[in-house]
Amino acid sequence: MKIGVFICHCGTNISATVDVEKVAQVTSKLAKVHFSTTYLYMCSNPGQELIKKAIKEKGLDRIVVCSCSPSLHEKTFRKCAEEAGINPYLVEIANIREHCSWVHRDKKEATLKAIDIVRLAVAKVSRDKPLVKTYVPIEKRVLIIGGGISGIQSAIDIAFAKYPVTIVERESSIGGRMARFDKTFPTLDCAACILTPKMVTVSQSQYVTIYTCSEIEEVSGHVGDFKVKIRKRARSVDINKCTGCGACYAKCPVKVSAKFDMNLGLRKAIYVPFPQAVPNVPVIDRQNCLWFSAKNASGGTKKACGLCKKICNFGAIDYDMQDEIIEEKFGAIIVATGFTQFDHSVYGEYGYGKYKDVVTGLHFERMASSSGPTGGKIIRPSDGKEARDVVFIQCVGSRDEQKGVPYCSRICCMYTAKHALLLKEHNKDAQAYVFYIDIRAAGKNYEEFVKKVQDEYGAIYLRGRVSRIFEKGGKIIVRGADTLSGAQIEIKADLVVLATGLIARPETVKLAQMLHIPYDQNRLFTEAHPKLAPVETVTSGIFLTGACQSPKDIPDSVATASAASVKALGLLLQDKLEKEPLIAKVDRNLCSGCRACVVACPFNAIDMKEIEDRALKCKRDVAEVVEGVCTGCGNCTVVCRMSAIDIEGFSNRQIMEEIEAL
Amino acid sequence: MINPRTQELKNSRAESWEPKIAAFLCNWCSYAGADLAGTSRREYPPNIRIIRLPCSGRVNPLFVLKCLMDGADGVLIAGCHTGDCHYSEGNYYARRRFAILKKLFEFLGIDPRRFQMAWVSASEGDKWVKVVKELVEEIKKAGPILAKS
Amino acid sequence: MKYAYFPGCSLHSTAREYDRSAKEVALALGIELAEIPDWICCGATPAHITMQLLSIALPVKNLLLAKKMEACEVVTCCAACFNRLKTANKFMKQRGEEQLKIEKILGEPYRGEVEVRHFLDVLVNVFGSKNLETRVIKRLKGLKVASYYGCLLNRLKDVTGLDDEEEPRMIDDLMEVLGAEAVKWPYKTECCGASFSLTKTDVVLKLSGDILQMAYDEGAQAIVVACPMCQSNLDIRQAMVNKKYKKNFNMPIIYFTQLVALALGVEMKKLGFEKHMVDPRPLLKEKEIIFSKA
Amino acid sequence: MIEELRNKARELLKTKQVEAVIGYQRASDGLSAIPCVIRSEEEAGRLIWDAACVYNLCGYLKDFRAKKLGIVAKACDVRAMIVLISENQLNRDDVFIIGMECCGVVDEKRARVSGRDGSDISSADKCKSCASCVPLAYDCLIKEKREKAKVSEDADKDKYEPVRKLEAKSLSEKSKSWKDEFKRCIRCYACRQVCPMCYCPRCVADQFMPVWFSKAGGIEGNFSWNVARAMHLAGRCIDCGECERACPVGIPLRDINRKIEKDIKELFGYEAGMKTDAKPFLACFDKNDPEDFIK
Repeated sequence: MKIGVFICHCGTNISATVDVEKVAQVTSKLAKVHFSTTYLYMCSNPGQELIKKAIKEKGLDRIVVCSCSPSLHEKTFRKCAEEAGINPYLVEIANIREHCSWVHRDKKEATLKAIDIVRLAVAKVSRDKPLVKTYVPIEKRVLIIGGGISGIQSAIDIAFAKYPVTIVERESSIGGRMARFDKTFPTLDCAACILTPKMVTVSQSQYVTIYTCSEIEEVSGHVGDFKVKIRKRARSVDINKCTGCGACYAKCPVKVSAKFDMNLGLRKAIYVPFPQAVPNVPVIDRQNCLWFSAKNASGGTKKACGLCKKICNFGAIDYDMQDEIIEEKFGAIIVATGFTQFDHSVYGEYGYGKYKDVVTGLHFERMASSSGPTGGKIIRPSDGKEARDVVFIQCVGSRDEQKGVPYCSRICCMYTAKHALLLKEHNKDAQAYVFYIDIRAAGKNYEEFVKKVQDEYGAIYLRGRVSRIFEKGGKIIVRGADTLSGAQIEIKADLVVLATGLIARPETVKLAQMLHIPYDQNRLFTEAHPKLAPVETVTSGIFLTGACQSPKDIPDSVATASAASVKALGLLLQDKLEKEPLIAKVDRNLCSGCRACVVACPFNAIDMKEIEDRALKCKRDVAEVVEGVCTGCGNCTVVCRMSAIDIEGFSNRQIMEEIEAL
Repeated sequence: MINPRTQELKNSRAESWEPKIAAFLCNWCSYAGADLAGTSRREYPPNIRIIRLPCSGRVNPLFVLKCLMDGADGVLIAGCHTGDCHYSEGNYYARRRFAILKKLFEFLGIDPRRFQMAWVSASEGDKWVKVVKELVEEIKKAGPILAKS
Repeated sequence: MKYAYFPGCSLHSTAREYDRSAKEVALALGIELAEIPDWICCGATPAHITMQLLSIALPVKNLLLAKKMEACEVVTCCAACFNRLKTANKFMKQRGEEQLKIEKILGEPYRGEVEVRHFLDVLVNVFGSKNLETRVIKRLKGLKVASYYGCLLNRLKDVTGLDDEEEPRMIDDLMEVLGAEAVKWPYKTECCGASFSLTKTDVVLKLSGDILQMAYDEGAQAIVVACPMCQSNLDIRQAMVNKKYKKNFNMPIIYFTQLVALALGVEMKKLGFEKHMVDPRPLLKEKEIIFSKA
Repeated sequence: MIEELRNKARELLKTKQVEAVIGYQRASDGLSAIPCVIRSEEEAGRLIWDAACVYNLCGYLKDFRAKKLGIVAKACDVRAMIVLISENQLNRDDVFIIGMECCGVVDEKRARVSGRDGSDISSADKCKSCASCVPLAYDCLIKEKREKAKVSEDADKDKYEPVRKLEAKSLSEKSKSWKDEFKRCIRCYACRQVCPMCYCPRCVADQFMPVWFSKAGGIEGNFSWNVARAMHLAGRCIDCGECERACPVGIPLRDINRKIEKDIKELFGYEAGMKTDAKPFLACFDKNDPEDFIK
């Protein structure tokens, strides 16, 4: 074994505090070290040439480069060694910059430590084994979880590149939150007018498959080869036969409050959530449908309704439809699950969600919408009278470490300003009062918009919190402080609109666990790097877009959607995926088949396999690593009491050798 | 029957003893955190020797045992905060394992200061420095491992 | 049921009727209240704005006295005492230099081992509303009251742990157990002006006046309280409120203990109604809860 | 009771439900019980059952892989079997458990010193703190006719009292006393050989790539071996006490095992050998596991 040690000065970054010549001199005497030298910039072309030359001339077979952190140049030097004919996995980096020269002042101490660091690396490299890179094929299809504006935009981008893409949407139509909005800030385009064309585009694209009423049931596999189980809930209407004529819901005798309209209006038991729904196919709400309730009633004596089935000329109604599990493979996954609203019922000062005339921004959106339940009238839900004095309260749930979430929800300042404007447009006698902590209008034309609402639409902005809301004499009394004037304010309002914050959906944790992607303390999915990899996750092949990563407005959601699509497409364009061979390996002779590794593997990358044991003359189970799935975390090696399973590149022998060299 | 290397250490330590500490760092959070301490030029005592591993879940209790028996005065395991593990769960396993090992060590008379664990994220260069400084201080107080054993 | 009883200064002076009625209730229900010997100031409202150390050391001294009685629970009626004792207890359960300092001052270790309860809590949660209901002799039928909790009884929630901060129900529920009607009103935890009573009386008149007005508007005939300071502001200052704001309030401010005692059949004259500025007796007579010279 | 046991064995062998029954027979000293393998009905008369049946026989099951066996088992032995089943080392369908209601076995070491007459030898320490005389699982149960001696009324109050006492000692005391104990270890590995849970094809102590700890008998190697053994039993040891019984130099190995058992129970609420579908303690986690020891 001939180990070569190459010590980098890194200009003066290393050599100023570490006596590199001394390091070279001392380490050259270490057992198995055949050659040791220094150079000003080892990562530069001449530096790499120096290494290659030394390999050839001195017959080196293993390399230690003493330089910066392996995160920066490990790949560089592996490639360099490979070019000189050495297996790239016989290279180790001794980090004598970030972990030594940059954190110590005393040259003597730093030099001694550097020598120790090199000694560790030499010990490790002496136990390195040549490894062969593996390649895995890529399933050239993308899964998008969530059919809101983010998911739709991602699908459009991927379909444009002519790759197949599947949207899985929980509701009966795609469109998500945006479909419920009236107008969008700051330009006041109507949400439907800009969303509908995109919905139509995806629905008509030959590359896009849309599964509505569907959820992800199970995810396994890895980048290039995700196996996904999707549950398609029974819609009770055959999507292929239905023409969307609407006869069924015209005839349906059942009326229940519409979730889509924030329960402000009614819908039928068979319904499409909104007129522009895609697919424009109704769904039966089995809980409320008379046919199903009669069927479920004991004895079945009740006469079943069945009107919709009778009226349908196309035979599309199918009461016997069952949930269906479909299993498909994808090369990449884009998570676009969006957000939900903060539940303000934790706030006693706002009446614990008990007052009918204290509503959220989304209620206001539905009321403002001309196709909404009130036909565009801003009313008091308690008595249906038109609201005149409306108080808006910002930061409900946001920026509240005690009862809500610590972060700013980013969009509430803007949508509240929009609401104040819409209020005035819908009723010119109305007056908006806005309680705020700070106005955060950092976006193109955002600040101008807020200013316009204040100046031209006469919204009164009050900087302060509301301490109490209560009902008295048919009005909602809002008491709060105006901290700028120092006065206590009491407003007799008709309606109070709470700008409830954006929070993660409750199911995110379950989804994160299925996908093996991290989430933060607020249950928002965590990006791989907050600045340099904002739409990637640490799990390769899984990308994030929209508000499931952090609160976002429509422009930002669309931008991250396109960004995620580019990342996914970049992957699909590869012929095959290179995979580091630093994965687990089983020594069958040592394995007892106790299954501890199978249980402990976070990725289900270990299976049991029955083998014929000649010595014991019987069949027995042993562990077997699924190479494509193993990520090389090494957890299995520790639960294995007999050390029958080990990790290439961080093997027990390598680490024990390092410890001995301490 | 002491390993010759530990004997040598024992002798060299008679005069001016400086603790030697082994640290197992996970590649994704703590190693990067220590890198950040470097890029931010934060100074800390030079007593620590870092062994890079993919995950804190890769640390075998036998590694820790080997360190202490081979003459390291202290051992540190650093990993991602819970929930941040690159492999989603590795640090949870490590936490459970070493909760038991730490208690066992104390039961068998090993100073608990000698074996510590910390969560250091990639953005916590400062925390890394703090952890190392405190650890070195505490192990200095605990004294050389061989003198005690 | 035996408790170390911490009356506090109010219950030995301005709120004697609260003290007396609480003891009557305890007697009637077989709850033993043993007064802590040599109890001192609880720190009340002023101490913690002057000096944190003092505001903890004073109540802890009292808790140490209780500990010597081998009582594991202290009960108090005053909302301010309750709040201070609870706060100090929570503080002493943590460990740090401040705690050591206090132990040094008091010369004894203390780690928050004595539990602190409000008498309301003892009645409703320990004795139990259901049990209480079976003991009611005289139902307070026809009496419409507004339950007023004030600021100290339920705040902060993680300190007192008693009831909801914004919409407490304990007194309301208790009143309904007694047969009275608790009106719905939004001012249960509004500020009465508290210790500004002497220094900035104007503030108290405005705030207490608002409370009286709201109770009146919502149809209450009396306000039920669990804090001597609330009682004194609303009761003693009522005449001044009437004068300043040209009102005609005649709203009795009654301690919950007085009503519980009446319902349990305790004689009216033991309950100190004569000490109120707004005499509750005419109202109670009108509702046939008490009878004149029966 | 013994007749009932013998008849059961005969029946099992006769009906070919099992190929053999592992049980106890009388040793040549006329008092102790030693393991025996009964392969025919005629041999069944050798089977005995009394307080001298100390050994945990589960270890022998490994030697009969994939054969149908009957085994005479006490409550503690069955817990060992449960661990083995959960670790895929034993197929539940392959064993017929003849569960024995047990009133505690003798303390073999003490008996050896004081001589034995079978009746008045105090029971083993592990039995003093054991409240379960009926095994958690069995295919047939043979009931004890004797009244179970008032076993554990106060022992059960705090079964970890001895561990707590050791914990309370100062670090230097602990260090010294354990060093004295481990110094005596002769690395005979009897503790491992007798342990029903030690079934690794090649124990880490015998591996040499890498050498996990010194194989020589110095204090470092001895300390390492004992810690490694204990850690490998963490969450698996069911306190059958066989290791301590087998140790020729008398190292109190149960103290170490029980220390870990106690921590695992107190910190994680986990007990080994209760359910056959339990996940191995160290191969699972809970997001709320304690982490106050982590900076």
